[in-house]
Amino acid sequence: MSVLDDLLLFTALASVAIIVVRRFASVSKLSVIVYALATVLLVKMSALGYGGEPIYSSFTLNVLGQNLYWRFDSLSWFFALITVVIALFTSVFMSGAWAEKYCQEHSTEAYGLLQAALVLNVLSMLVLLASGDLLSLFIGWELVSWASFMMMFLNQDKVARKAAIKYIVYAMAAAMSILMAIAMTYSMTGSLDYVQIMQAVAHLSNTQIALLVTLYGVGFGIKMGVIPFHLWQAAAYAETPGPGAVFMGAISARMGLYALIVIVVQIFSLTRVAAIEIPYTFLNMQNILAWVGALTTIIPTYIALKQNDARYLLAWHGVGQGGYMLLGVMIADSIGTAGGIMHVFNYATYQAALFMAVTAVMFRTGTSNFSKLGGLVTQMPLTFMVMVVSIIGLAGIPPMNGFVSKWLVYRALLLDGEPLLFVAAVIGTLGTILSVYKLVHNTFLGQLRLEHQDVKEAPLSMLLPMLGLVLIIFGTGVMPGVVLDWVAAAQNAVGIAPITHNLGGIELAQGGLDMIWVTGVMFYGFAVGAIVFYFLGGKSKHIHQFDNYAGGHFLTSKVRYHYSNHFYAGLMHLIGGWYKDFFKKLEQALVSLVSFLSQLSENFYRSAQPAVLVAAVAFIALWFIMSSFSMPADTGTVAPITQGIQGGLPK
Amino acid sequence: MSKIGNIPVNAQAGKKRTNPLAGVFDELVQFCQSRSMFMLHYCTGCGAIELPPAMTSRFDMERLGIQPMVTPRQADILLVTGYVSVKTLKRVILTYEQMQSPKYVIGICSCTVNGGMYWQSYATAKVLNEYLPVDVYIAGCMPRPEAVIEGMRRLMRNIEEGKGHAWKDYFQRYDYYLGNQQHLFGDDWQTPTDIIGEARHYGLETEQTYGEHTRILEQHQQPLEPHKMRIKF
Amino acid sequence: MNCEEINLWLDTLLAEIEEIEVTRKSERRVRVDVPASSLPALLELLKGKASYVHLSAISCVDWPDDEEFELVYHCWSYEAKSLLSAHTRIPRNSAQEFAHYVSVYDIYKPAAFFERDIYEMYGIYFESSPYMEKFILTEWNGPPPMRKDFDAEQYVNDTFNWADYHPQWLQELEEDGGGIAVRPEDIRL
Amino acid sequence: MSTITELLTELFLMPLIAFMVGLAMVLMLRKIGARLQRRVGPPLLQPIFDIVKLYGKDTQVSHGLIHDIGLVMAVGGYVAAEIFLPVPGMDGIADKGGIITLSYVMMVPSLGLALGVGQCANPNGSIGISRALTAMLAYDIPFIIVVFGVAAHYQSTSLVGMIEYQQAHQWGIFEMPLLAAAGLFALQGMMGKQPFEIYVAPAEIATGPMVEMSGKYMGGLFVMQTFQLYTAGVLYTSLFLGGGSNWFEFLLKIFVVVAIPMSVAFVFPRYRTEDMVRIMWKWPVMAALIGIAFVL
Repeated sequence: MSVLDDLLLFTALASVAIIVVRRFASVSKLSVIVYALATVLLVKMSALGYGGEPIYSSFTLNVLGQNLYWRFDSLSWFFALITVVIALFTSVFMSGAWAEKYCQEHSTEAYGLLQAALVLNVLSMLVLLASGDLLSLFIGWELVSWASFMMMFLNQDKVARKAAIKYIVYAMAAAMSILMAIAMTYSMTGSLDYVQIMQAVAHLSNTQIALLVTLYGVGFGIKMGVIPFHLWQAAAYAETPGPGAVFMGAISARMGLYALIVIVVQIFSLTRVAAIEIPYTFLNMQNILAWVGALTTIIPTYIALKQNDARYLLAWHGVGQGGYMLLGVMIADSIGTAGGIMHVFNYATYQAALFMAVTAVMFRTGTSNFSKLGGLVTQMPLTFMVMVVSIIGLAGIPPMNGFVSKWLVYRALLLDGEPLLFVAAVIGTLGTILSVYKLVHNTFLGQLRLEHQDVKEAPLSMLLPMLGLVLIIFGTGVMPGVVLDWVAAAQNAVGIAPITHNLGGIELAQGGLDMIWVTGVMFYGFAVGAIVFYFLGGKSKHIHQFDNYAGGHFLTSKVRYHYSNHFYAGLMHLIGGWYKDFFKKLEQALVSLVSFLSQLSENFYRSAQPAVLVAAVAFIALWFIMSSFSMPADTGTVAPITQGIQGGLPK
Repeated sequence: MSKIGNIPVNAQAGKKRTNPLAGVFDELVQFCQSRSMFMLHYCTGCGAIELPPAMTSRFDMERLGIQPMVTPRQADILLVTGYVSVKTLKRVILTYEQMQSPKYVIGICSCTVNGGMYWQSYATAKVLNEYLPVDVYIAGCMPRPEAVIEGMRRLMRNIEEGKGHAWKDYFQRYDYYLGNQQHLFGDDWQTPTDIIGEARHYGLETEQTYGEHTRILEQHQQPLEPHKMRIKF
Repeated sequence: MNCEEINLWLDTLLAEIEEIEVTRKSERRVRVDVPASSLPALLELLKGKASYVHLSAISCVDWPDDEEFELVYHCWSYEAKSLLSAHTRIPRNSAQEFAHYVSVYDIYKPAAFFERDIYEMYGIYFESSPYMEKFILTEWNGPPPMRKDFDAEQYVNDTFNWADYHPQWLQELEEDGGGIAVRPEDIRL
Repeated sequence: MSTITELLTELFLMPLIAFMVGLAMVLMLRKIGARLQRRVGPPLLQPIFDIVKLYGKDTQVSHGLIHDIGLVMAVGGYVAAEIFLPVPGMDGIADKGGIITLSYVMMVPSLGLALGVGQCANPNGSIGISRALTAMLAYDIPFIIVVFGVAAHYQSTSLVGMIEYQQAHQWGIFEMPLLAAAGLFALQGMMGKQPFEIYVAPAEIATGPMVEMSGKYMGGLFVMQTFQLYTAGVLYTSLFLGGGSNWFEFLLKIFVVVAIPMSVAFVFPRYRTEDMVRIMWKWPVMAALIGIAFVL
């Protein structure tokens, strides 16, 4: 029994236990203990974070002559750590006052189901992360998809249900794509084992690799919500009940990135992918993937800018931040990949904190609509602080951790000489700054509404995990070396030169980064600023919000004196027309096409004689079976297709 | 009847500090205050038309350190440039109270002195310094830019000599000013600025701050306590 | 129809109505004196039949000696290019606080503003006018100030104080027998 | 031991010098404006008078703790940024950050100010901030392309390295004239001067972010302005004019750099927000991209 066995078995047993006791009040405590213990088990594996050998599970399966097995390497450990720690914070967050209110508003059963969904998500993610070959990867993948669907389907709201259904349709498409890719990989290489595929990749043609990368990319990209598959994610995550959104928003979509790293970076290797030239362009496959990442940073971020609901704004940012990770990983040098992988950690911390803060505001005020909020900073100062720290992280401004990973991505793009990608990344960051200010301004700043004058601070059970995350955000911002250790180990595991770093950042001949110094100097600056402010001027008086300049007008609570609607009016005058809903229309067109085809076949079925149809289907099936017997079993079905494509594409 | 020749403000100057360095510092600040005056022109009447020439290339106020500002928060001088109707007076008072001390009021044109050509109008307030502590009046209909600048220089000299304390009078005799305001606007008159609280906060209150008029105010006053930042679970 | 024809037609029309007195002052000015009871009917006629679609203003004159208010409705015709002023007199009702009259808002929509203004300034209450709240004098609680029996000077003297401007140089002048000469009948304070 | 003393001196001196030079730049700005309008302009010590007066105010209003902290961040962020900017004889900690870090540290004061203004509960301020952030989006894109081009050209993100390279070879403005021109254009927007001062718009939104600032709060903004002018001048000088080998040369360069946008500013009216974004995304971006094509 290895530690990995312990972890998986423990989580599985814990899932059963939580499902059994889901109607009792003690389920909250139980879940906190479960995640805490799972964290302890992960800490026991912490050698992995510093370049230890992979840990294998003693449990294996033999299917079709293929050995299915599970193992943890440094990359899996890194992702698993994030998953379990976020789950721990989430479970603490949802254990106290939030649980009471949720049980009152819905039912104890609903709350128990939420806990069950959470633990099943964690379990399925661990199974996915532990997968050692393509088949176990696919099993994990499906488990994750359905667990996510279960979480999303808990909200009985019509919008949420619709979003969940949309998600599962996308997820099915992804699964089909991946399954096809796995089948093709198997037929091309004759194996599902990572190591054997890695050896066989050298013999594959560029076209085969391109096809495989495309299929895997589509499958995993759908989960990540990259362009053009970004439409499902925001609504699905935003509408999930509070803590569910925290967990899903922080980590769920990153499973796609994990799988992509394993397949594209580790197995196919980026140098091989980069060798695939796209005909008639200057681009290669790696550029394409990087550009997908860059566009994913821009488009969803600017969709987020237009949102008028805090949860949707954050969820759209979640999609957008995925682009940085993909972009960073696709740069393929040690700095860029480090930035991309590190961003998974950083993003998870601040996105969880942001969703928690928004959930806390919803908990107290009952809304996350920007038009109905404002001025809450005096009522909920600690939640405000959490949000400010997290948005500084999200916007990538020092000294929070988001800055470090973005700096690494920028630095790699600079050294790589990729001006357009660099500009794309910066445009994404600037859009993020704009929309996070909208978020914090419209919820916490401006005029306090009359009905919110008695709003209290978020309860302690919700505050503590938020504050814990704030500590992590700041701590890993000042000392990024802590995370970079794990990132370097993960890089090593997927076959990329690990980043050379120290506790404060990285040291480079042509301009490095030392966050300890940067933070120190920033706080020195703030100290000087505070001295100038508090000691050089006289004392000031706090005044009521209605004692305010309004061109000589007398302000009352009857008239709102607050700016939150149509926040970036000037910018929208210019770019408003650029939101063409292109992808939405594309999606609608697809939906219409499918419904048209189904209508057609239905009508055909109704008008024709069913007996004839049954006979036809039976004949086709028979012919198919017969013909497959006559061909060699391993490559027969796929090889002609690939050859056909190979013939069609000029080399 | 109020005397105009010498505008009657009963402000006591602040206590001189004994520390010689503090004295030097006070004088430095006073000097700077006299050399840097941000004005807010409340353009109530025709006198406003004399300000653009005073500010632009012909007379150039900026060489005296005087420049226009936009909101009362930033300004030091309130220029009331013409007749003040009762309705406008409310806004002038609101604006004055939103300015930050030390603050000065200059009444330009005869209208602010005694109603001017609107002396017979039922809707025009006559003597501005009954409602606000005026530092300098610049009479004329309308005063030329030279006169405006001369008035400014008078104010500068006053400040430099430590005589510009009219603003303290507003806190110290708030009851008097409030009474005159209530006489015009009715007993339910209230501005959003908490003058009494401010006087208390900065130690500017005297016995004359309170009186029958402030008592009337307190009876119907909307609360002006700021929302305190609090952590309450 | 050109202007002359309209005018001719209007004159003929008006001549046939009893109780009103028509004075054509020029080609473009007509004055009609009309009893208070038939003014709305006249305006209806002017707007509906005689192209006087625009009510430029309603003015009011206070005749305290006659105990009457005179209301003047200025109607403009774009086709005849002519202004018709309909004069009517209503009792002043000094005993009551308000005089009363009917609103012509249902004929001319802009009348609402003029009536509101007149109500405020003269205290004439217009029945069925849509808004009769304070208009400009939102902070005025005294009597309607444009009535001639409102003594503005008295009010000003009662309400406001005056500043005494008697500087040194004036005192010196007066000692020499000079100063500002004011005839006794001009002293109004 | 000597390095620590040296560093402490630099920590103290660099912001102080920045403040003094910035004061002179503010004076220059106002003088240029006055001269262009055929006025005499303010006396020599006017910026100091203003700041002392504002800090010496007897009363001032605060709309809450975040209002105060916002001002602390606004001034403190710039104090920190000055230490990342190498000047003759003093490098501060320029080698620990580099140009990317510097451009993000320079966002901290804006963020602090934005938070502080937000708490004032005045929609004029919020509108001002929304316009200022839009303006930032507008000028940062050409600016960041310029930064990329420069860093790619010198193969370094360290300002110290760039200055050394230029002093050894040739000024950046001669090697990358297009980038330098685009940078100057972006500089105009970065300093918030006409025609790009829509977010202040005194007559329309009552100076936007400054609407509720009184006394020492306004004084803090005046101090921030001095730093802002200095930072812009030094940054441009370091990127394109080879820094300075001695203080005389250095000061001359940064004053010239700041004087150019100032002189342009006073002869222009103001662009609307969307027009500003459009012009910033068109001409300087185009020039910078062509410039990059030459550099790479």
